[in-house]
Amino acid sequence: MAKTTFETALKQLEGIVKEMESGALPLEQALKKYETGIEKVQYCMQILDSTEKKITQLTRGLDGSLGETPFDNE
Amino acid sequence: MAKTTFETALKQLEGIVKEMESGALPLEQALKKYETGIEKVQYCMQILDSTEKKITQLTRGLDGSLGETPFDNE
Amino acid sequence: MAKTTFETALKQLEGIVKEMESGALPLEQALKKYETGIEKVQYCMQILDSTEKKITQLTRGLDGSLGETPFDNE
Amino acid sequence: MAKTTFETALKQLEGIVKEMESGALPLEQALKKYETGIEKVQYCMQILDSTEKKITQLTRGLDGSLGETPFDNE
Amino acid sequence: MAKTTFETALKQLEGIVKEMESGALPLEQALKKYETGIEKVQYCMQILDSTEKKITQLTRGLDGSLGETPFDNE
Amino acid sequence: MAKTTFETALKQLEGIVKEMESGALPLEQALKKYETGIEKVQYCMQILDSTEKKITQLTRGLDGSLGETPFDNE
Amino acid sequence: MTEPKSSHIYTVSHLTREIKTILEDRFSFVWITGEISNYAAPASGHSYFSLKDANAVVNCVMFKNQKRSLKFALENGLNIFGLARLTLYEPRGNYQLIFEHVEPEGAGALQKAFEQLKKKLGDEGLFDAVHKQVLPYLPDKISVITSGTGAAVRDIIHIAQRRFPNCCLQIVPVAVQGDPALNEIVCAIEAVNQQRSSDVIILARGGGALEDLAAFNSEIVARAIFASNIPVVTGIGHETDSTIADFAADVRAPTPSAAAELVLPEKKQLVRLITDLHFSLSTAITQKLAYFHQKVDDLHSRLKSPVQVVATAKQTVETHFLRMQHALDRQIFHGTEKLSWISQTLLGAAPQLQPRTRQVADLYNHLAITMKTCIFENKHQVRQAATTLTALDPTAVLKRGYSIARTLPDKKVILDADAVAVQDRVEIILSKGRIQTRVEKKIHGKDNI
Repeated sequence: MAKTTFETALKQLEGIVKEMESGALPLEQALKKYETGIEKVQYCMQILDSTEKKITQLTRGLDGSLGETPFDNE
Repeated sequence: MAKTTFETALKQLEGIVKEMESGALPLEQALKKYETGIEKVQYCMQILDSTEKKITQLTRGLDGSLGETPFDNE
Repeated sequence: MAKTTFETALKQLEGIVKEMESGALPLEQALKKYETGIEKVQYCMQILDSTEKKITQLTRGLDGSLGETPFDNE
Repeated sequence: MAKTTFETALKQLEGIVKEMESGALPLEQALKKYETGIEKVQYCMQILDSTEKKITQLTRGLDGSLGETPFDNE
Repeated sequence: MAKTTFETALKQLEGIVKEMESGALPLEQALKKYETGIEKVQYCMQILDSTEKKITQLTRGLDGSLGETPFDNE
Repeated sequence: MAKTTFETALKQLEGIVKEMESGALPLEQALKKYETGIEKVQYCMQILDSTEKKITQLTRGLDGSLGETPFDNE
Repeated sequence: MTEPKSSHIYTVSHLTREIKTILEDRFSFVWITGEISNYAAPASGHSYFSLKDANAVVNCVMFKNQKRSLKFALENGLNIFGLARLTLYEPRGNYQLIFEHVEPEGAGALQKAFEQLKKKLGDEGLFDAVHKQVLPYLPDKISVITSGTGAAVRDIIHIAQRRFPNCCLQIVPVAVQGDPALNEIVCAIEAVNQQRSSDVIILARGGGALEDLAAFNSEIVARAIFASNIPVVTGIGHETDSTIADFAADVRAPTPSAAAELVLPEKKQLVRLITDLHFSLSTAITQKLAYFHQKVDDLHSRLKSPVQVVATAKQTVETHFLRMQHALDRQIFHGTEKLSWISQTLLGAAPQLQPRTRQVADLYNHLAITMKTCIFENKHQVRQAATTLTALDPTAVLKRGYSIARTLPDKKVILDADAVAVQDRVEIILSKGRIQTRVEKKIHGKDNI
C-alpha cells in the first residue's frame, strides 16, 4: 500500500479539525475524530522529524567535504 | 557515458536551488531535490578537490625540476 | 618522429599561457592545458639541463687538451 | 685525403664562432655547432702542441749537436 | 749525389731565414722551413767544424815539422 | 833537380796566398788551397834546410880524376 | 759571379809591379853602351840623362855615390859604356837604367886590344843575351874559382855563410895572375863542368891593375866561360873594373863579395818570406772561417723558431673557444630566463578554484536554507492544526467535573441507564484518571438529576 504522503496526512488532519470545529459531532464521533486527528499530527511530525534527520545526515556527510558547518547555527 | 563536467553539475545544482526556492514542492519531492542537490555539491567539491590536488602535484613536480630558487618568490 | 625543438616547445608553451590567461576555459580544459604547460616547461628544462651538461662534458674533455690554466679565470 | 691544415681548421672555427655569436641559431643547432667547434679547438690545439714539441725537439737537437758552449750566448 | 757545398747550404739557409722573416707562412710550412733551416745550420756548422779541425791538424803537423825535429815525419 | 823546384813551389805558394786573399773561393776549395799551401810551405822549408853546410876543395888526382877534400879555411 | 773575371783585370799598380818584377828579374845588371844626351845635374848631386843610339833612347840616372869614382865628367855627346841596373820607376811608369859604373869609350893600347877582343867576341855572339844562363834561385852547391888565398875567397866564404849558413861551397883554387892563370882558370871551369855537382860557378879575383887582370881579359877564359854549362858569375876587381870575362859571364858582379851576394839568396829572408806567406795563408783561411762562422751564427740567430706563431695561434684558438662558450652560455641563459618567466605566468594562470568553491558553497547554502524553510513551514502548519485539534478535545468538559461512562468492554458511551444492567462493568473517565466500577442500581427516567 502506498504510504500516505505528508501532504495527504496534513490535508486529512485539517479536514478533521474543520469537521470538529463545526461542533455537530456526537461525542463518540468527536472522540474518534479527535483520536484520528492526534494520529495524523503524530504521523506528520514523524515524517517531518525523519526528514530533518535525513537532512542532518546528508549535511553531515557533506560537511566533511565542505569543511564549514552550514547548519551549526541551528 | 561521458562524465558530467564541473560546469554541467554546477548548472544542475543551480536549477535545483531555483526549483526549491520557488517553494511549490511537496515535502518528499523537496527532500529528493535536496538529496540530488547535495550530491551535485559533493560532485563539484570532489572535482575541485581533485583539481587542487592535481595542480599541487603538477606545481610541486615543476618546482622539483626547476631546482631550488627560480620560483621561490612566488 | 622529429623531436620537438626547444624553440617550438617554448612557442607552444607561450600559446598555452595566453589561452589560459584569457580565462574562458572550463575547469577540466584549463587543467588539461595547465598539465600540458607544465610538461612543456619540464621538457624545455630538460633540454636546457642536458645542453648544459653536454657543454660541461665537452669542455671537460677540452680542458685536458687546453692545458692547466687558460680558462681558470672564467 | 689531405689533412686539414691548421689555418683551414682555424677558419672553420672562426666561422662557427661568428654563426654562434649572431644568435640566430636554435638551441639544438647551437649545441651541434658548439660540439663541432670544440672538435676544431681540440684539433687546432693538437697541431699547436705537436708543433711546439717538434720545435723544442729541433732546438734541443741543434744545441746538442753544436756542443756545450758555442751558442750559449744565444 | 753530389754533396751540397757549404756555400749552397748557406744560401739555402739565408733563403729560409728571409722567407721566415717575411712572416707570411702558414704554420705547417713555417715548421717545415724551420726544420730545414736547423738542418742547414747543423750542416754548415759541421762543415766549419771539420774544416777547422783539418786546419788545426795541418797547422800542428806543420809546426811539428817546422819545430824541433824537422824531417822526422817525412 | 829538386832545388830548381824551390822557386816553383814558392811561386805557387804566392799564387795560392793571393787567390785566398782575394776572398772569392768557396770554403771547400779554400781548404784544398790551404792544404796545398801548407804542403808548399813545408816543402820550401825542407829545401832550405836540406843542404849540408860544408866547404870543400876540388882536387885533381895524378890520373886526372876529380876529388874533393875539406877546404882549410885559413 | 764576377770574381773569376775580376782576377783577370789588373789594377795599374798591380800591372806595373808585375812588369817591374819581370824587367828586374830578366835584366838585373846589364852592360850597355851609348851616347849621352839631355844631361842634367841638379843640386842633389845625382845625374840624369838619356842614353841613345841610332834607333832608341833610354832614361838613365847615376847617383851621387857612384859618381864619386868617375875619372871623367859626364856630358852630352859623350859615348860611354857602363854597368847598370834596369828598374821601373812606378810613379811614372818609366823604366830606367841606374848606372853603377861608367867609362868613356876608348882609352890606351891595352884598352884598344881589349876593345878589339871584346868586339871580336861580341861579333861572334859570345856576349849575346840569348846565351846568358839564368842563375839558380837557390843553388845547391857553388863552385868558387879563385885564388885559394887572399881576400876574395875569404870574402866569398864569409858572405855566403852569412847569407845561407848551411850553404855548400866548393873552392877551386887557381892562380889569378901570371901565365899559369889562364890555363888554371880554363881547367877549373872545365873540371867543375865535368864534375857537374855545382849549380853555379863564381869566377872571382880581387882588384888590380889592368895588366893584372890579363887572364880575365883573355880569349880562352872568355870562351871557357861561354862554354860552361854551369852558369858563371864573375866578380873581378873593383866595381870600376870590367873584363872580357865579365862580358862572357852569364852574370857580372862588380866584386867577389857582390858575386857571392848575387848567387846566394839570404836564407833568413827566404825563411821570413815563407813564414810570411804561411802566416798570410793561415790568416786568410782563419778569416774565411771566422767570416763563415759569424755568418752561420748570424743566420742561426735570425732563424727564429715559430714558437711565437704557435703562442699567438693558441691564444686565438682559446679566444675563439671562449667566444663560442659565451655565445652558447648566453643562449642558455636567455632560454632559461624566458622559460622561467613563462613558467611563472603559467603558474599564475593555473585554474582558480576558490571562486568555484564559493559558488558551490553558496548554492549549497541556498539549498540548505530552502529545505530548512520548507520543513519549518510544514511543522508550523502541523502544529497549528494540532493546537486547533487540541482545543476541540471532547474530553475537555471533564475538567469541569463531567465524566464519561463507558461500557466495558465495548467502551460505548453510556447515555441511557437502560443501556446497562446491574453488575455490568462500567468505566468512568475522569478529568484525571479512570475508574472501573460495577452497576449497582439503575434509576430510569428522563431526567438525570
